[in-house]
Amino acid sequence: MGRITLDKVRKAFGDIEVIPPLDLTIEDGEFVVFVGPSGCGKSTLLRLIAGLEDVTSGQIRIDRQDATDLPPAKRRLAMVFQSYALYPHMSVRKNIAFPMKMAGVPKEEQEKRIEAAAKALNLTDYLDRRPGQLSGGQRQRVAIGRAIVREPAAFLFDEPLSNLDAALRVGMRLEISELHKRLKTTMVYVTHDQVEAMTMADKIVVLRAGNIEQVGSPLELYNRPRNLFVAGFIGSPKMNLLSGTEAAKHDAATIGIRPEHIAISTESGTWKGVIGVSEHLGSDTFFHVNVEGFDEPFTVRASGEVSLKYGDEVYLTPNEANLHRFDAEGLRIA
Amino acid sequence: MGRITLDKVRKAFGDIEVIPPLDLTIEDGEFVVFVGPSGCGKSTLLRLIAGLEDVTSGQIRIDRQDATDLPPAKRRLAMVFQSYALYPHMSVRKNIAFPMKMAGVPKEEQEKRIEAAAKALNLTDYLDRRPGQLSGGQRQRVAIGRAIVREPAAFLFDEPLSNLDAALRVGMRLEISELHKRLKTTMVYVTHDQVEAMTMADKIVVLRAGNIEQVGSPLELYNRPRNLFVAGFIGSPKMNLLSGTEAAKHDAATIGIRPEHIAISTESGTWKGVIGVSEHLGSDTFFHVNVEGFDEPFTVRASGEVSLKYGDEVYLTPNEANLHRFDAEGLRIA
Amino acid sequence: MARAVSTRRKLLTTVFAWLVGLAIFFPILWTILTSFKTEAAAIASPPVWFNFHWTLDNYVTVQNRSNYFRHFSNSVIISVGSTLLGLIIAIPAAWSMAFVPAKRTKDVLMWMLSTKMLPPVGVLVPIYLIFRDLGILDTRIGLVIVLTLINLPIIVWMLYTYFKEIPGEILEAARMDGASLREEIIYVLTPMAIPGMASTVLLNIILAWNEAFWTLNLTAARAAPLTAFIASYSSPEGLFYAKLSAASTMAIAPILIMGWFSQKQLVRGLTFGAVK
Amino acid sequence: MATKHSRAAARLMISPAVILLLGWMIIPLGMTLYFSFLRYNLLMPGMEEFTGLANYRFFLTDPAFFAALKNTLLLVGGVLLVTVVGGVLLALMLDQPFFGQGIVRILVIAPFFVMPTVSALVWKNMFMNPVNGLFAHAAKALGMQPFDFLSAAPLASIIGIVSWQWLPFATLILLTALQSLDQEQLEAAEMDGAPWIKRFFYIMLPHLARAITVVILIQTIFLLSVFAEILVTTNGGPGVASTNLTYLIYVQSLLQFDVGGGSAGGVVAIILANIVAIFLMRMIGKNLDA
Amino acid sequence: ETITVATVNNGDMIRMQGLMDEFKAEHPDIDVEWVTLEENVLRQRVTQDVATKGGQFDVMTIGNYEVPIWAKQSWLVPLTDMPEGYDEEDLMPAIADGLRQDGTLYAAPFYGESAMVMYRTDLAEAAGVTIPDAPNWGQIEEAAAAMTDRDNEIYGICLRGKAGWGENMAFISSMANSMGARWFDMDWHPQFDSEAWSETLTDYLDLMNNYGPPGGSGNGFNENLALFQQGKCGMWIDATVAASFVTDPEESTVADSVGFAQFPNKEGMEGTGHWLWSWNLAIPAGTQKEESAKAFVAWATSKEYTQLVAEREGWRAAPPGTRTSLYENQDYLDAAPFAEMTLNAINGVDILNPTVDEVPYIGSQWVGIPEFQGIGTAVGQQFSAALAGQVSAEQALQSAQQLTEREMTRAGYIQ
Ligand SMILES: Nc1ncnc2c1ncn2[C@@H]1O[C@H](COP(=O)(O)OP(=O)(O)OP(=O)(O)O)[C@@H](O)[C@H]1O
Ligand SMILES: Nc1ncnc2c1ncn2[C@@H]1O[C@H](COP(=O)(O)OP(=O)(O)OP(=O)(O)O)[C@@H](O)[C@H]1O
Ligand SMILES: [Mg+2]
Ligand SMILES: [Mg+2]
Repeated sequence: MGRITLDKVRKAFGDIEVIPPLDLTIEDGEFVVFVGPSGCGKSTLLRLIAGLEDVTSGQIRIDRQDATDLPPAKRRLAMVFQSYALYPHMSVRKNIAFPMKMAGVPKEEQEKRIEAAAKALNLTDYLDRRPGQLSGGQRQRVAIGRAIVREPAAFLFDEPLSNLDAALRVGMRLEISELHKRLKTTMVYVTHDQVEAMTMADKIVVLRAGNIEQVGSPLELYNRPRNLFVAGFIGSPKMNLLSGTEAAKHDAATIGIRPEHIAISTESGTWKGVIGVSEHLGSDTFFHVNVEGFDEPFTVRASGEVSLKYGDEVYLTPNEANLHRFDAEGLRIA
Repeated sequence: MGRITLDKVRKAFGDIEVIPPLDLTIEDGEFVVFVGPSGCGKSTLLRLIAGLEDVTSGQIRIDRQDATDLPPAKRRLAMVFQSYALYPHMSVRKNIAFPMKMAGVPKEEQEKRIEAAAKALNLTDYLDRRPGQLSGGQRQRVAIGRAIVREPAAFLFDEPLSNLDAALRVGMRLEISELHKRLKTTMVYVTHDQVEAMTMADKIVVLRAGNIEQVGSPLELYNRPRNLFVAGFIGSPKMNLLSGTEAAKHDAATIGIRPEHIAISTESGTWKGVIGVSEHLGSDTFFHVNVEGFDEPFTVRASGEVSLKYGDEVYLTPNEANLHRFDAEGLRIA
Repeated sequence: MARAVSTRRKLLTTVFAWLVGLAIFFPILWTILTSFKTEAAAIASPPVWFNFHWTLDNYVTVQNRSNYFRHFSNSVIISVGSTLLGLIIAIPAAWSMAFVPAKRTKDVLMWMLSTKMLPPVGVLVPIYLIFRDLGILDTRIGLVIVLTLINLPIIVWMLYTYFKEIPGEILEAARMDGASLREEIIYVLTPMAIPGMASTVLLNIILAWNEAFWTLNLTAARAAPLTAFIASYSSPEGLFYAKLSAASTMAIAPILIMGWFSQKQLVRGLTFGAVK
Repeated sequence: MATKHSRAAARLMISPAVILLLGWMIIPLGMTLYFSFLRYNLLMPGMEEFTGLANYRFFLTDPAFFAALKNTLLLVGGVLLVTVVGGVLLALMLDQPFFGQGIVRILVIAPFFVMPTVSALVWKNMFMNPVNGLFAHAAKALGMQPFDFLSAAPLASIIGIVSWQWLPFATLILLTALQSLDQEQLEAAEMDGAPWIKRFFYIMLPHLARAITVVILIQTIFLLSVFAEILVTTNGGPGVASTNLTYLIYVQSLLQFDVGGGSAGGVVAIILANIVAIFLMRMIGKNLDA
Repeated sequence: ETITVATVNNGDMIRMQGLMDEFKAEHPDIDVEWVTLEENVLRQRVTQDVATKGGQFDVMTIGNYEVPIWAKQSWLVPLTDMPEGYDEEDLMPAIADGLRQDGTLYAAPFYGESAMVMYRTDLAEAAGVTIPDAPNWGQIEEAAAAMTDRDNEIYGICLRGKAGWGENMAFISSMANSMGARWFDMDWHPQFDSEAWSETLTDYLDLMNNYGPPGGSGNGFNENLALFQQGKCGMWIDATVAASFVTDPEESTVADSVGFAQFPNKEGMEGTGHWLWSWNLAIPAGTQKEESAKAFVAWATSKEYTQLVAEREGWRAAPPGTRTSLYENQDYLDAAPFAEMTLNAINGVDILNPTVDEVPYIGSQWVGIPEFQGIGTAVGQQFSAALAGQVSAEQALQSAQQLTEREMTRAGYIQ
C-alpha cells in the first residue's frame, strides 16, 4: 500500500538539470533514506514524489498507479517538513485535525483519531497549546501527528531533525524508528546526518548531483562502498584514503581504510608516525597521526583508555580484511 | 595575564535567581569549558564575566583587579558570539580593525596586526570581502581575528560552533584548539556539545540551574563523575543507571555503567536480555537491550561487525572496574 | 511553489493585473494627459485620449502665475529637513526602545502614536499664536519643526521595528570591542539599519511633502511649499481642467518620480513591524 | 544588554523625543483646554470671558454633532473596509507570477504619492463631475444617466477617494506580509488536501492578521483627521452628509472664528480619538506581541 | 522693501500679477510677494492673521462684507493721504460708501459687482422666448422651460447650488431680497419661517430641479461659468463680472450670443439689484510697511491701472464696477456690451435697505455681522441638501430657522 516507483524521472529548473533521468523503486513498508552533499537534489527528489514540483519528464507511480500528474493532495502522501510547517495560529488539536477537516472526516471520527495520535506521540497534555508554546521535539511530534491521522500511503520527511539540538535528535530518531516499526508505512527520509541515515534506514540512497551513486542497506554501504565518493561520504570520521605506491602494493589506484580498522601500537606496525592532535571523547580517542610519506595525517580510533600524547611515536597497522580498493575511475575493485 | 575570579557572584533577573552565589577561578592560560543543560545559566555567566550584564551581588576580578563595575570595553576581554556578530557592512579588514580603531591604535600598527592575524587564520585572501560573502568557517575565523588583534586578557566564546554543520564543526574545533596551544591566552568556552567539551577543555565546569556541579578535566569527569547529574550528562550515549537490588549488591543506591563498558555475548553473562532497537553506525553498533527486571533498556556498545538483530537473546557483562557507585543523595561513593 | 505555472494562466494573470494596475493608476495618467491638452480638449465630450494637439501652454501659464520653483524648493527643504531632524531625534529613542526594552516601552510607543490623533484644526489657533510669538510664522524652520513633531511618532516606530531586527549581539560585540555608545550607534547601528532608514526617510518625505494643513496655515509667501501652490488652483475662474492638471502634475511629479525610483526600498521598508 | 550603564543611557536618549512630543501635546492641548472655557471669538477681540461649560454644551447640542460623529466612524470604517479587503486582493494578485510585475506594482503604489488636495481636486472635477467628469461621459456612452456622486452619495464618494489614496499603503504592507509567509506552510496545507480557497482562509488570512492590524492602526490615525478631501469636494455637505468631526471643528473654529467653541470641539475630538486609540491599542497590543 | 499681498485666485487678480513689472517701474524700491489662495482659504487665512495680529500680510484682499466689521475693530489702516491724483471722488458711491467708516475710506475697491441675468440669445430665439430687460421670476421660469433640452445637454438655467455664504447663499439671499424676504426682523429673529422665504426656496428648487444641470448642488460660480462657456446653460443669473468672461471669445464658445437683463424681481415688485460685492485691497493695522502698502493699493485701484489693463489686454478686461469714469469712457462702453447693465445694477443697490421690509443690518446678499459667515454657510448647507434632494424645502427652512436662532442666541443678539 505504499510502493513508490520513479521511472526515468528527470527534473530541470529552466536550463539547469538538477535530476538527470533516474530510476528508483521504494518498496511498500520500506524506510528509505536519501543522503548526499548539500545541493545534490535530495529535497527536489522528495518534492517530486510529493507532487510539490512537476517532473520535467518521466513517470512517478504510487502503488502501480500513475501519479505523475496528480496534485499533491491526491497522492495520499504525508510530508513532514524541515521547519515542520505547523500552522502557527492553530492549536495543536486544530493542526492535527486540519487534514481531516479538509477531507471532510466527521467530527467524532476526528476526535477519536486525534486522541489516538496524541496518545501515541505523547502529546495529550499539549493539545490546546499553540505551536509557538512547544519545544522543538514537541513540534516535530505534532507534525508527525498531523501526518499519521491521514493514514497516508507513505511518509516523506525532509530533514525533520536538523533544527533540533543533539540530545533531542537522538530521542526523536528513536521515536521515528519505532513509529515505523509499529505502523509499517513506507517512509522516505532525507537527511545529511550520517548517524540518522545509518541507524534508521532499511535502505540508503546516496545521491550526488542528482545521480544515484549507490543504493543499499547501511552496512552494505559501510562495508562495500561502490566507489570513492560513497566510501568518503559514509562513515565518520572519514575513511583514510591513500594513493600512490602504497595503493599500488594492493593493485589499486586508491586504497581506503577506516579509522576504526587501524590498530595503534607503540612498538611495531606497518607505518610509523607521530601523534598530532588527539581528541579524547572518554569512550574513544581519535588520534591524528602524521605518517612520513603521506600528506594528510591518518585518523585512528583507539579506546578511551589509551594514554598516548602529542608527539609520541607510534606504529599503525591496517586490518587487511577491511581494506577497500578502488580503481583509477574510483570504482571499487571487488 | 588572564586570571578570572568570580567571588560569590549572584545574578537575578527581577525575582528569578538565575545564578545563585557562585565561586570560580579560571587560571591564566587555561581553556575552560562551561557545559550544562539548556537554560542553566552558561550564557549568563559568560555575559557577567564580559560585563554585558550587571552582577546582582558579588565580585568579579580580572588579574586580581576588581572589574565588577567596569564597562565591557574596559575589561580587556574579547568575546566571540554564537552568531559571530560580525559587522555586516564592513569588510573583513575593517571588522578586524574595528577594536583597534576604537582603541586609537595607529594606522600602521593596525595594518601590521591585521596582516599577522589574517596570516595566522588563513584569511589573507578574504580581507576585502564582506562577511556575507564568506563561509561559516571563514566567518568564525574573522570573529576570532577581531578578537586576537586586541591581545585580550582572555577570550570568551559563547557556543561559537553551534551554527555550523557537522563537518565544519570538526575542523573549527581543531583550529580553536590549536590557536589556544599557540597563544596560550585564557579561554572560556560555552557549549552544549559533548564532543567539543571533551576534546577542547583543560577544565570543564558542569552547571545545573546556575550551580556548579563539578569542575575538572574531561577525563576526570568521564571517569569519576561527582554525582548522578554529571554522570548522566557526560558521555554519549548516556551512562546506564540502575537502582534497586542490583545497586544494593554493590552497596550503593544507584550504580552506573557506560555503554562502552558492557560486554555483550550470546552465550553467558551477568544479565540476560533481548535486543530491542539496534543502531548500526558501521564503526559501532548500539544495542538497546531490554533486560528483565529493569524498566529502561540497557544501551550497549559493540563493534560494527557484531551481527545481532531485533529479538535476539543476549547476555550482558559490565566491566566491574568501570562501575560507578552513587549514594542515596546521588553523590559518588569513592 | 515552484510548480510550473502554465503559460496560459500566467498570460491571463498578466492581462488582469495590468488592467487592475492601470485602473488604479488611471486618475494620475488622465491628469498628466489632460495637462497637455487645451482647455477645450480637456472637457471634450466624448473625451479624447491621445489624438489631441499636445501643448505645453498650461505649464507656461502656471509657471507665469506662480513661482513654481520657489514652492518646489520650499517643499524639498521642508520635507527633507523635517525628516532629517526627525531622524536625529528618533534614532536614539528607537535605540533605547529596541535594545533596552522596559516594561513601559510598548506603552510609550503607543502614547507617541496617540499624539498623532490630535485633530490639527482643533489646535491651530494656539499653535498660530505660539508661532507668532516665536516669530516663526511663514518660515521654513517653523514648518520643519511642526512636521518633525507630527511625523516623529511614525519615524520612531519604523526605526524601532528595524532596530529590533538587528541582533543585539552585534551591538554587544561593538561594546566588547571598546566602542562607546556614540560610536556604537554611529559606526555599527546606523550603517546596519541603512535600508530601514532609507525607507523611513522616504515615507516621511512623502508624508511631509503631502501635508497640507499646517503647511498652508502657517505660511504666507516665503515658506509656502507646493501644497500652497496647489491651493491657489482649487477653483479658479473659467475653464481650468487643463491648468489644474498641469499644476497638479507639477505638484506631484517630484514625489512621484522619487517614489518610483525608490519603490523597491519603500516596499521592503513599509512594514511597521507587520512582518515578522 | 541591560546593564546600569545602558539603562541610564537609554533614558537619556529617549528623552528628547518624549519631551518634544510631550510639549507638542501639552502646550497646545493646555491652551485649547483653556480656550474651551472661554467665550472667545477672533472677530470680537476684547470680549473674552469665562463661560464654563457653555462651549461644550453648545458643541455637543449642535444637531450636526451626532451626524459628524456617525460620518467620522463611517468614513474611517468604510475606508478601512475597502482598503483592507482591496489590499488583500491586490496583494494576492501582485504575489502571482506575471509579466511586468514591477511596473504594475509601481502603478498600484502611485496614488500614495499624490497630495490629498490634488487627488480630491482631480476626482471631483475630472471624474465625478456630473457634466464634464469622465464617469459622466462613460455613463452617457453607455446610455445611462450620469450619476451625481458628490451630491447624491457624498460620503460614499469621499470614502472612495480616500480609499484610492490609502489602498497602496495597505497593499504594500499586506504584500510584504504575504511574501513572508513560509512557503512550506502552504505546501503542507496543500499536502493536507486544502484547495486554494481554504488555504487562503485557513493559512494566509490568519498569517496576515498582524499586518492587517498594523494597517488598521496607522490608517485610523490618519483617517480620523481627514479634512482636505472634504473641504475640496463637498464642503461637508450637502447638509451635513459628509461632515466629519474634524470638519465640524473647522467650521466652528475657522469659519466662524469661534475659538472657544472650536477648542471645545477639539477637546471632544481628542477624547473621542483617545477612546478609539485605547480600543485600538487593546487590539494591537494583543496582535503585535503574538 | 518687500510687501506681501494676499489675494484671491480670480482672473483680475491674476492679471494684476502679470503687470507687476509696471508697478516695479514706478516703485523700484518695492518688491511684491503674492499669496494667491482660493476664496474660502484666503478668507480664513487673512481673518486669522489680522485677528491674531500675525503680521504675515501687508495688503489683504477682502470683501465689502469684512471691511466695516474690521474697520470697527481698528484692524485696518485708514486710507487717508492717498497719493496725488488718486481721485477718491471718482469711486462709485454705492461701492465706496460701504467701505467708509465715519467718512474715512478703509479699503480701496479693486472691482465691484452686482448680479444680473446672462442668457443665450440664440437659444432664446430658437425657443421663441424673449427676455425683457427687467424680467420677473415667472418670465424667467418660462424662458428656462422653453430653452431646456436635456438630450442635448442644454439646461435652461444655471444657478449656484454649492453650499457657502459666498456661494449659494449669495444668490439665494438676493433672490429672497427680490421676493420680499429678509434674514432678520428688527429684533434679530431669523425669518426662515416666513411665507416669503418659503416661496423663495420653493421657486429656487423648482427652477434648479426642473431646468438646472445635474449636480447642481455642487455648482458654484466657477462651475456655472464653465458650463455657460461650454454652451450648456440657457440662462445664468450671477455676478456681473461673469459678463466679461462669457463674452471673451478666447474662452467662451458662446461669446457672441450672450444677452443681459436685470436681476429678476417678484412680479409687481420694484428694485434693480439686491447684490453688491466688491473685492477690495486693505492694509492691516499691524503692518510695518504701511507706506509701501499704501503705494501699492493706490496703484492697483487707480484709474491709471485701469488704463494699463486696457492697453495691455483690451478694454473688456478692465476691472469693472469701481470707478464712475470707466463708465463714461466710450472705448469701454463699446468694448463691453454689459457695461450699462452693470452700472445700473450696482447703482441700484442700497445696502441699507436690501429688501422691502426694514432690516437691522446692512448688507445685500450678505448680512453685515461677524457671525454671518458661519450662519450663512450652515444655512447654505441646508439649502444645498434640499437641492440634492436629501431634505424637503420645509425641513431645510426649519433647520435653517433653528440653527440661526441658536447661533444668534449664543452670540447675544437674541436675548
Ligand atoms: N526553484 C529552483 N530553481 C532553480 N534551481 C533550484 C530550485 N530549487 C532547487 N534548485 C537547485 O537544485 C539543486 C538541488 O536542490 P535541493 O534543494 O534538492 O538540494 P538538497 O539536496 O535538498 O540540498 P540541502 O541538503 O542543502 O537541502 C540545487 O543546486 C539548487 O540550487
Ligand atoms: N533577560 C532575561 N530576563 C529574564 N530571564 C532571563 C534573561 N536572560 C536569561 N534569562 C533566564 O536565565 C536562565 C539562564 O539563561 P542562559 O541564557 O544563561 O542559559 P544557557 O545556559 O545559556 O542556555 P542555552 O544553552 O539554551 O543557551 C534561563 O532560565 C533564562 O530563561
Ligand atoms: Mg534540502
Ligand atoms: Mg546560551
